[in-house]
Amino acid sequence: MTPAPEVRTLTPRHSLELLAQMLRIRQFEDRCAQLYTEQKIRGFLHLYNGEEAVAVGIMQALGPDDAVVATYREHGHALARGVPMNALMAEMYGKRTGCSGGRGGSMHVFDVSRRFYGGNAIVGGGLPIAAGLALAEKLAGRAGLAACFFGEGAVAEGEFHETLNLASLWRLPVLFVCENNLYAMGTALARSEAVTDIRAKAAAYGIASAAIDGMDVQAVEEAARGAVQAIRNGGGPQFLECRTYRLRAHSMFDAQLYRDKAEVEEWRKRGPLITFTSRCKALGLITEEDFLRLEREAAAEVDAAVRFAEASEWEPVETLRRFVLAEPRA
Amino acid sequence: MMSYREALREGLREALQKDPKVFLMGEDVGRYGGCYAVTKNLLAEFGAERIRDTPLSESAFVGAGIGAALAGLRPIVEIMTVNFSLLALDQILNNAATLCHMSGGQCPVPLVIRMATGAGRQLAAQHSHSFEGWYAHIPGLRIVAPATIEDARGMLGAALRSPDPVLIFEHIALLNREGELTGAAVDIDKGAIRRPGRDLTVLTYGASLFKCLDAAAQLAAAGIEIEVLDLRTLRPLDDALIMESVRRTHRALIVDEGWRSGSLSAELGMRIVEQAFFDLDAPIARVCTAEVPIPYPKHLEDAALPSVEEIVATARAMVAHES
Amino acid sequence: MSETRGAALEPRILALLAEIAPDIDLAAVHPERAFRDQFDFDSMDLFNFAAALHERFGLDIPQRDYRELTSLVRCAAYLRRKLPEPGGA
Amino acid sequence: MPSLGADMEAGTLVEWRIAPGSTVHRGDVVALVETEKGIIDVEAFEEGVVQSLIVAPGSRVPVGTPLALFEGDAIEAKVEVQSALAAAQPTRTAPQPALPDRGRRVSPAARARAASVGVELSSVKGSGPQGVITLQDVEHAAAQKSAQPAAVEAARSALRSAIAASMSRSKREIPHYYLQLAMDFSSAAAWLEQYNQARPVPERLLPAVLLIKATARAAAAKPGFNGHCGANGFEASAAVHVGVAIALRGGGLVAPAILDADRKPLATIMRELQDLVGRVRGGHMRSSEIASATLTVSSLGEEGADALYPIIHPPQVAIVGFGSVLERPWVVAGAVAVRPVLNLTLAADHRVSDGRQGAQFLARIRDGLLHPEEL
Repeated sequence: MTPAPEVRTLTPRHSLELLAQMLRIRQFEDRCAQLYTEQKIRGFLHLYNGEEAVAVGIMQALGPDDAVVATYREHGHALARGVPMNALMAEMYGKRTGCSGGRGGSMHVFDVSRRFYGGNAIVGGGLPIAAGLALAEKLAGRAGLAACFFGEGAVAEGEFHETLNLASLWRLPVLFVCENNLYAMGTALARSEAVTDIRAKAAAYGIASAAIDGMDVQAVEEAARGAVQAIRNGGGPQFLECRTYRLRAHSMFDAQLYRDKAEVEEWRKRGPLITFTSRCKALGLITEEDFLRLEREAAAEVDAAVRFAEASEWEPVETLRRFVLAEPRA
Repeated sequence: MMSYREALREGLREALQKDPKVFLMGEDVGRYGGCYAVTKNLLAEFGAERIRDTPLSESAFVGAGIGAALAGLRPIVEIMTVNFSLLALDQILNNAATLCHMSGGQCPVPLVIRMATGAGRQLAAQHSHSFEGWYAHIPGLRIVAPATIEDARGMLGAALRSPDPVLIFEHIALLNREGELTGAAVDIDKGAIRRPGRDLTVLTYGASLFKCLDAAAQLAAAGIEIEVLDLRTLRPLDDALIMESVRRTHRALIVDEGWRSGSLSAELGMRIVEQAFFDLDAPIARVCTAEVPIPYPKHLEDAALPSVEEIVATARAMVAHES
Repeated sequence: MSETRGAALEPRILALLAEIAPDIDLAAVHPERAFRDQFDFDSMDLFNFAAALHERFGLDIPQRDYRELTSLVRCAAYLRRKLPEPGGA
Repeated sequence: MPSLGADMEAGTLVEWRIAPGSTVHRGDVVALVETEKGIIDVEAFEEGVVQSLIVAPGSRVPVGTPLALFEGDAIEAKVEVQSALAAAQPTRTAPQPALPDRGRRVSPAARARAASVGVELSSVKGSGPQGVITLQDVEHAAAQKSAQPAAVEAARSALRSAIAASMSRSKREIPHYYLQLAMDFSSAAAWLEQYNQARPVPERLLPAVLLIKATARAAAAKPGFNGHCGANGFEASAAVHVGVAIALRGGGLVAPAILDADRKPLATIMRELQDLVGRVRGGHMRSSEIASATLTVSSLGEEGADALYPIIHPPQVAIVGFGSVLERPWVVAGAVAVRPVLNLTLAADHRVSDGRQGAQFLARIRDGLLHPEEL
């Protein structure tokens, strides 16, 4: 694992920004867990607790014209990308004001105005799409790229290998971001991969790759900026393996029989919020008051989002058959 | 009393106890206990050799199941949900379904593939499919859909006795349903009449069976007696039973959670037309899932799926007589 | 076109009976018993029956032959004698 | 409510065939009325536009109750109707609200069943969605067909009651006297045979036609036997409407009239008789045919008894019975010969006529039959 780079460029303002983003995600996810138990949110709900640094760090390096493809654990990515929390929460509820019109729910968050091409609930299903988005940028002669998030479980899928090969062969502007949280649902990496060094798999396809500490937002940001710069310089696809940990269960319906509580507690101490906050405090970048204020602001935003979602209307049942095929845009 | 989930597990346990050549593999079937907790505790009982967690490599492990079956083992492959089976469709269709034929009968594939199917849990458009009718399109496969507790336990054993690939579709909405086990022998050849009636035959299977039985109870209160036929095996279809029933009631209503276009329900309707046209007293009707990817919100999902109300209304319209 | 004597005259005779006397139960017709004894076949019925045979088979049935029409068996035998061979010129 | 029989006091309106605003032509069937004799079609006597329907289907109302009003009718105006048999007039279409023409829809099962049980689909009313004929409709029609014995049984028992009431009243109120006259029927028989021999089957005559015509002629000449005896005493009828007693299979008797039988050619009487028998046995007859007879003829036909002694049908005053024509010894020119002999009997109302007139009446009938070529 690459050691965390020294903190040189971090300003108080940027550190507050990073912390605020991660706090928003954390509080949003905790509220979602609560709302799920209250049956306000249904279906499968996969929470991002513990992995906030990855989404927040990567997004710092992306421009508004870059495309993002995420997984079914994508609330954090959506928030970090700028999808409004109101629209995201309304989507959790399935309300018509949701960012996918309520039809997608937790696993299918879309916001094309922000080039956010969705949560994909088929493991590995997003990778080829990201390659296609990147191909379009390349063919159009634009500088944009496609950032593709996926878990380490996807590495076992054929689509992972097929897409890496294709992206490398065609030198497509794809930033592959593997969120290695060590468990594909309940299967530990070592139980599903003969070679657990994922970075090495990408390297085997001739893709520049690095493994970084996915719990350190600063490290993620720095690696992402480097990788993005390499892509924009025509270096072809880049691959970041972000080593992280899922602090909550895979989904709400998970007894976590596959891992020890002690292991979770150990990782909790290394959680991205804790480590980044204490580092910034130590460097004098933020104060405890700053942290509490950000927490309050995030809570207030979540409260407002819940109120918005609650107050929003359901999509009329008569519209059931809408959107099966493309509709003329208004 | 036993739940559908427990019955599935019991079926697995019996199969694993009975035959050492039987083993189970699939995503998170071991340590996790199965995505739907069907395989919970089996790892402890049978060990990691026979309860094999697989990587998320559907094509590979389904294909491996085919190979193991060719070599004399009796693999049970669990695919977490039917939508993931599409990642293994190549192996299922191009290999499992065809090896026997294209080898001139040398390579039958005694493979059992289990998978969760169906909607109703607000899992949205990528986790709510009912593709069993699709698979029933394919020669070389046997497709079964247990609805009752009895079938949930017994169909696996019957499938393992089949020399051909059998796909078992376990509906997620049934997992918590409870019932009694009678211990009756279970086959995977015949349909079953779950409720006799004189006015109309409802052809259905899987979770829709219980919607139809609820509808039948409501209709009975209105003096309309519908016969509820559980198809059980979707390929090959039990034409004899279907036609016998339709010839008796003269009306057929097909209730299928699949989409209607190019579907199992279309196939059933066509067979009835071919074999029992002159016995029909009303146009064949269907209650199927709306032709839309399943939406997430409950009210839209409910509206998309066959409902008891829709079944009742359709049946009423079919037997209606103008005074 | 007049009919020829085909194989199954009896069903056609019964069909004619049903036309001229719809109030009789054809299922109960005994082939050898006289119509009169079975269902009060009267002179008007016999007249109608003869007229129907005349129309359907193109036969001119003299009044003295009416007695040949009094039961199913007799009637069929009579028609077989009177009708042209099938497939003939 | 039209009177459809002497003993009918009330009827039940079963169905309207018209609606307010309908234009009704003379002869249109306007309603169906249920009586002891079955369902009878009520025929319009007048033309006009229907203003309102007064009596609702299912209502039982006394005879004489207005059923409907035509435009321009005063409320007291009795709607004059005449019952008619729809089946006898297949070309007559009742004015009905126009229905969109969907064509005839029959379910496959219904079609197959209809073919196997011999139900004519054009006679079946569809009760399924959009009027489709369903299996149930066919089964119903088939059941009605096969249950006709049961239905007929019910109708017959009603008819039996009607006959009982009428005949009891007749025997109670009318002082009958009886006369009998035997005649040699050979000239009539010979004439008939010759007549029939020259004609194709459908144009031939039955002996009953001669009996009806001869009786009608005699009645026209002897008015004491032709007419009705009511509360105001006997009213002779100028017209001769001969009621013909028609036996139903298995029992029961109805005597609808051949109107103006004295003035109709034999061939016409034959046609009408044929029509009457068919419709009576089909369960339908015109009320006018039942109520309007001025005297009645009853004939035993070929296979009966020597003579019958009939009972007068009130309010008529005479009935003529004809026994079977049987070969009997007959004195011809002082020697006994075998001849077909017919016994004529007369039952007449002694309040209106007496034996001498009766004998003359019988003799006239006989004379008519001795010269059939003049009938």
